[in-house]
Amino acid sequence: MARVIVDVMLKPEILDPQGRAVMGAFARLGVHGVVDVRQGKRFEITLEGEPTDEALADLHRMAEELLSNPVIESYTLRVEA
Amino acid sequence: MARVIVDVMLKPEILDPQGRAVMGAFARLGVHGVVDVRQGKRFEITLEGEPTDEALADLHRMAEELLSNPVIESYTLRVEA
Amino acid sequence: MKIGVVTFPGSLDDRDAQRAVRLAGGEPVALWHGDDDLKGVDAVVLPGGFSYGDYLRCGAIAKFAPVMTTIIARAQQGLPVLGICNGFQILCESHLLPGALTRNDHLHFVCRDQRLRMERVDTVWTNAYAEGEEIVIPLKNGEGGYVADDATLDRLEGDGLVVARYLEVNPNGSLRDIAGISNPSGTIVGLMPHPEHAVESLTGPSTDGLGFFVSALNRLVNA
Amino acid sequence: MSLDTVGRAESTPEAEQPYAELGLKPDEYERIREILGRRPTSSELAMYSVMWSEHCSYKSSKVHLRQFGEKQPEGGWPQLMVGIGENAGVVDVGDGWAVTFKVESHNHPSYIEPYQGAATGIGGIVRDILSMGARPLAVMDPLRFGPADAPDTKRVLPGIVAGIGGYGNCLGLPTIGGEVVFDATYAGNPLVNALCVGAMKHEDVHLASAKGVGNLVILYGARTGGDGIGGVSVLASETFDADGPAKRPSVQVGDPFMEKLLIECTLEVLRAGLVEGIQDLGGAGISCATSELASNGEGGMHVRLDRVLLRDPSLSPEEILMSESQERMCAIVMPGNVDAFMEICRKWEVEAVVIGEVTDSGRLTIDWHGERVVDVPPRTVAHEGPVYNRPMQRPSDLDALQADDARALTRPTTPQEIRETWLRMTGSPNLASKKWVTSQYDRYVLGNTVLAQPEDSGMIRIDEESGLGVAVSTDCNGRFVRLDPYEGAKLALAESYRNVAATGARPLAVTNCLNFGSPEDPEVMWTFAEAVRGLADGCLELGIPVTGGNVSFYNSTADTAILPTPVVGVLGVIDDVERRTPISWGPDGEVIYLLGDTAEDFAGSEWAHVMHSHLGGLPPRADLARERLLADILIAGSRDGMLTAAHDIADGGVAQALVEMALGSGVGARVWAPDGVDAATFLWSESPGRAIVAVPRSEEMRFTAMCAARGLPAHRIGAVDSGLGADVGRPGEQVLQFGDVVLTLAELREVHEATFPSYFGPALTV
Ligand SMILES: Nc1ncnc2c1ncn2[C@@H]1O[C@H](COP(=O)(O)OP(=O)(O)O)[C@@H](O)[C@H]1O
Ligand SMILES: [Mg+2]
Repeated sequence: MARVIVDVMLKPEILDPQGRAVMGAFARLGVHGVVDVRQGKRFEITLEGEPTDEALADLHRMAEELLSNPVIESYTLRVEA
Repeated sequence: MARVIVDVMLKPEILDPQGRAVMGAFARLGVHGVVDVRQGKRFEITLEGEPTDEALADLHRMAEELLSNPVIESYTLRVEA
Repeated sequence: MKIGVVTFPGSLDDRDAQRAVRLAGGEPVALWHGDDDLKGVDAVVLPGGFSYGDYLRCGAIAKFAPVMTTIIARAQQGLPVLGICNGFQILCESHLLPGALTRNDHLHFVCRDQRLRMERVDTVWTNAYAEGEEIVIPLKNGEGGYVADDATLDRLEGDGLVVARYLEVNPNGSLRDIAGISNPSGTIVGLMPHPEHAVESLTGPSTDGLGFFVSALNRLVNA
Repeated sequence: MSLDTVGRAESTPEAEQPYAELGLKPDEYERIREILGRRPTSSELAMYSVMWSEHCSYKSSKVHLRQFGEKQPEGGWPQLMVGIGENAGVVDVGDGWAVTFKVESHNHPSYIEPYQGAATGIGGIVRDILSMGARPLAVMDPLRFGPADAPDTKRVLPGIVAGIGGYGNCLGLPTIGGEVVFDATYAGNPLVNALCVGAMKHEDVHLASAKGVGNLVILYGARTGGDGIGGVSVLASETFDADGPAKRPSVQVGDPFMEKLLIECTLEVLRAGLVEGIQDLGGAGISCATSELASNGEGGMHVRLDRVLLRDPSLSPEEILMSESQERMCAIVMPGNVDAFMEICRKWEVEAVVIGEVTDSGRLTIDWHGERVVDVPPRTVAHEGPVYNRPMQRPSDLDALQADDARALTRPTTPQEIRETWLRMTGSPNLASKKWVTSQYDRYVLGNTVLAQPEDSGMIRIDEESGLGVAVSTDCNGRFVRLDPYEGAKLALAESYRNVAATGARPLAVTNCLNFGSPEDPEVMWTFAEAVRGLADGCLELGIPVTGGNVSFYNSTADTAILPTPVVGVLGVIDDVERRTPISWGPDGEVIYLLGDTAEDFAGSEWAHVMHSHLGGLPPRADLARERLLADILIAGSRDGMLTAAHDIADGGVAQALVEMALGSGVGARVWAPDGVDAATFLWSESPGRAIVAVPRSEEMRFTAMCAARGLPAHRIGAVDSGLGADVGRPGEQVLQFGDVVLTLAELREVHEATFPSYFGPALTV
């Protein structure tokens, strides 16, 4: 059993209304010194067996085509220790 | 400038329709050997200065009260190296 | 009888809630999220919409608005509060009601005329209905799936705090088909469907929604 | 690279400039040099290139669109308050109320990023309506897609629908209608048109002009980022090659929450009388807003571009000028009113900043940190762009196409054939239930929706006291336009007009979105010109003006142009929305009348398309005098309470209209064909100028007498009958019976509603 984490974030140049809303709330709640907030998605994927190269290649494909929208998002994939 | 990451995931006992939908898509797209997928939120918070104890205390409070809903979600917070 | 309707940034059904109060014979009073003064209202409606865009979590940010600080305090002392859709989400986020509302199980926003069974009819907001009465009012939400742990659900059922249940279809995956709940004293009610959109036969599927507002006025008059 | 100032441009006349990359032709670049008497600075080049793009300058369509203004009755249009040229036209609907509406395209962005493309399409048209001073009240979404079973349609359609819903729902505007049409020619080039309608009191109408020397220019709303830079000229002026999604320019992301704040904030500053002129920022962003405002006003403006609030501080002046960041507006405010204006912005948590002031210099000058980067005559940017009289040629295949007569196609005759055809048509993608789409849209918000999909028109109440309301419909059968663009455009207009009248509203005004292929293709250009001519003539005949619209060219993939698709929106007014006529008949006993004449009109019909994959022949002629008569009857019938239901007949003919009326009410009916009309023609011909009405028996005499007196053919073709099931051996069931053909409403509903989920996955459509 291995655990793979895929993080999907909007590309930096793309507007992130969600992050902006959180920033606004921080300010109203008296939390200062925060210069930026970005909100993205986190996927925790549990594999049956070991994270073989094929398995990871598959997941990279999924991260690229399904979990993220390459037009506006970028992803990172890592096997959790 | 420090970067703080807050991950928010649904508690294991709470149904995660999005994760389930991803699982389903995996199967249809011929990706096998995946036993579970959970989808959560990832927040990338950029601080002006150093992650002082007060700053982190503030963010823990935010993660607890704002970024997550303790009724259904749990969070982890870490300062990015 | 004055019923306040709160407008948060991103509230959408606030005018509709005011109209419903008026048609029920009450006096709607506009309350502003940034103002902690309740202007002497006898009850409060938290209307539907997408407060603060609902980007983070529905109702998550609205609960911190100045007006909510007052409403939470007063509600705990018995001020009647009806939360509709986003308002229900705010009530849960504020812990005035148990549980939470999550993404619809089918992952789509859904707008439909929804049949409900009224189950608790002794609350401030539902006393105009008969127990077991079936009504049809609009439902429109993307995150309307009611969830809570089994203990909480059992307590809600056991204490008869379930106000309304979905009939025919469960439109969002709500546990035990729960469409609305109340606090034990029946002053606070949260409801996912929209009674304020069923107050005129011209613009709604029925006028079944009027009862929620009439109920409050009845209770307030007789109080 | 160091700042390209006006001084620098003068001192380095021969510097190479990337005008071609920016979409400018050599002669256009030369003309800019002539206008300025020097080479443009890079900022000026950015402005001209984006403002002279097809999308912003209408350089290929202008010469044709003129007809909309020229073809008007003696003394002009009585109902028209603001005509073409503003962000949207405005018509007088009585009681001191004015209504504005407009349809616009967001086709190419929606192909590249379906969700955001469609979402920002809604955002853009809503700001156009808002900028007239109106409160936006409802939206509609005419959509076109490739085949329902094409993989790319599966990618594009759900995203576009989610985007429209995601933005419109969060913005708090009901979606009250639209279209979903599939055709192979839209594969790789879907059409996403968005319509918004808004209302205001006469005195609240505002225009986009910078009046009053010394008045200040305020930019407010979202911050400016690198969104869709050059999006207008690049996205809207280039064709996709097969590997479409491969080339991906920066996509604009919409923030409906910000737009909602922008609406409330804008209406509050307008109603407080703090605004002299106002303009939305759409395509071409600040370039468009500043040059149009200046050109429409005193003629001059000075802007300090470094004052613009940025999301991305690294943006250059050129990028800031071209940025298409969403949810921004520009207002002209008297100096004395600025504090009050800012106060209201603060209340709504909307950022605002003074970026310049109105001058009478006749120039638009823009400084960047004290250095002059733009110094141009604003008219040359905004209104005196290039105008092309493009070569036109009648499509070489048109004669062959028109000769291929659809009347020759084999028609179903036996009860079995008719039954099978009926079921197959009912479930075909273009006729199937659109609930999968529309159940994702909020149709209740604002509490004034009187009619919404699947009715003939969307109808909203604009005055709660008097019940005054408006109805809007959009339509276009692109196959008709392909077969005969002049008649086809008239037919689109006629259908939309008929749909409005069917609800009891009196048609008043027209908007349109002309979706075509490349204007550089003479055959496309000829088709476009014919369609515009037909539309302009049709509007004159019907007595309703075109108040605004939009042109979208370059809708083609490498090998195919889309069906020419001039989407026509008609707006009508109804004195009391209580009088509206729905499409659902019932409860029981009414008689069913077919109004109008039925001919063997199969050319371009849905029947020919579905059953024979055939496109050919001559489409029916649009008899607009007949359409007017039919409309009069439908409106009178509604006003005098003679009708319980009315339904326009178009795609799928009488058969489809009957199915929709029956399914809407859940009550069956017995129907028969008028004398001398064969079954297939009766059921599936698409002759225009027709409607089906349900008349209570108590009103039958009065209604038929009215039709006879006015000379409108009215054929008694059936009766609503909830008890029919028993007679035909289906006790307890509601059925449609046509001779020996018996269809239960249950089986019709099943095929009608199963189609979309089968292609696009389960959704809560029940
Ligand atoms: N097909 C058309 N029919 C009528 N008016 C049109 C059409 N296309 C564009 N227009 C008008 O031309 C003017 C400029 O259009 P456009 O630049 O798209 O306005 P905006 O930038 O405000 O959306 C508007 O008044 C618009 O209504
Ligand atoms: Mg505009």
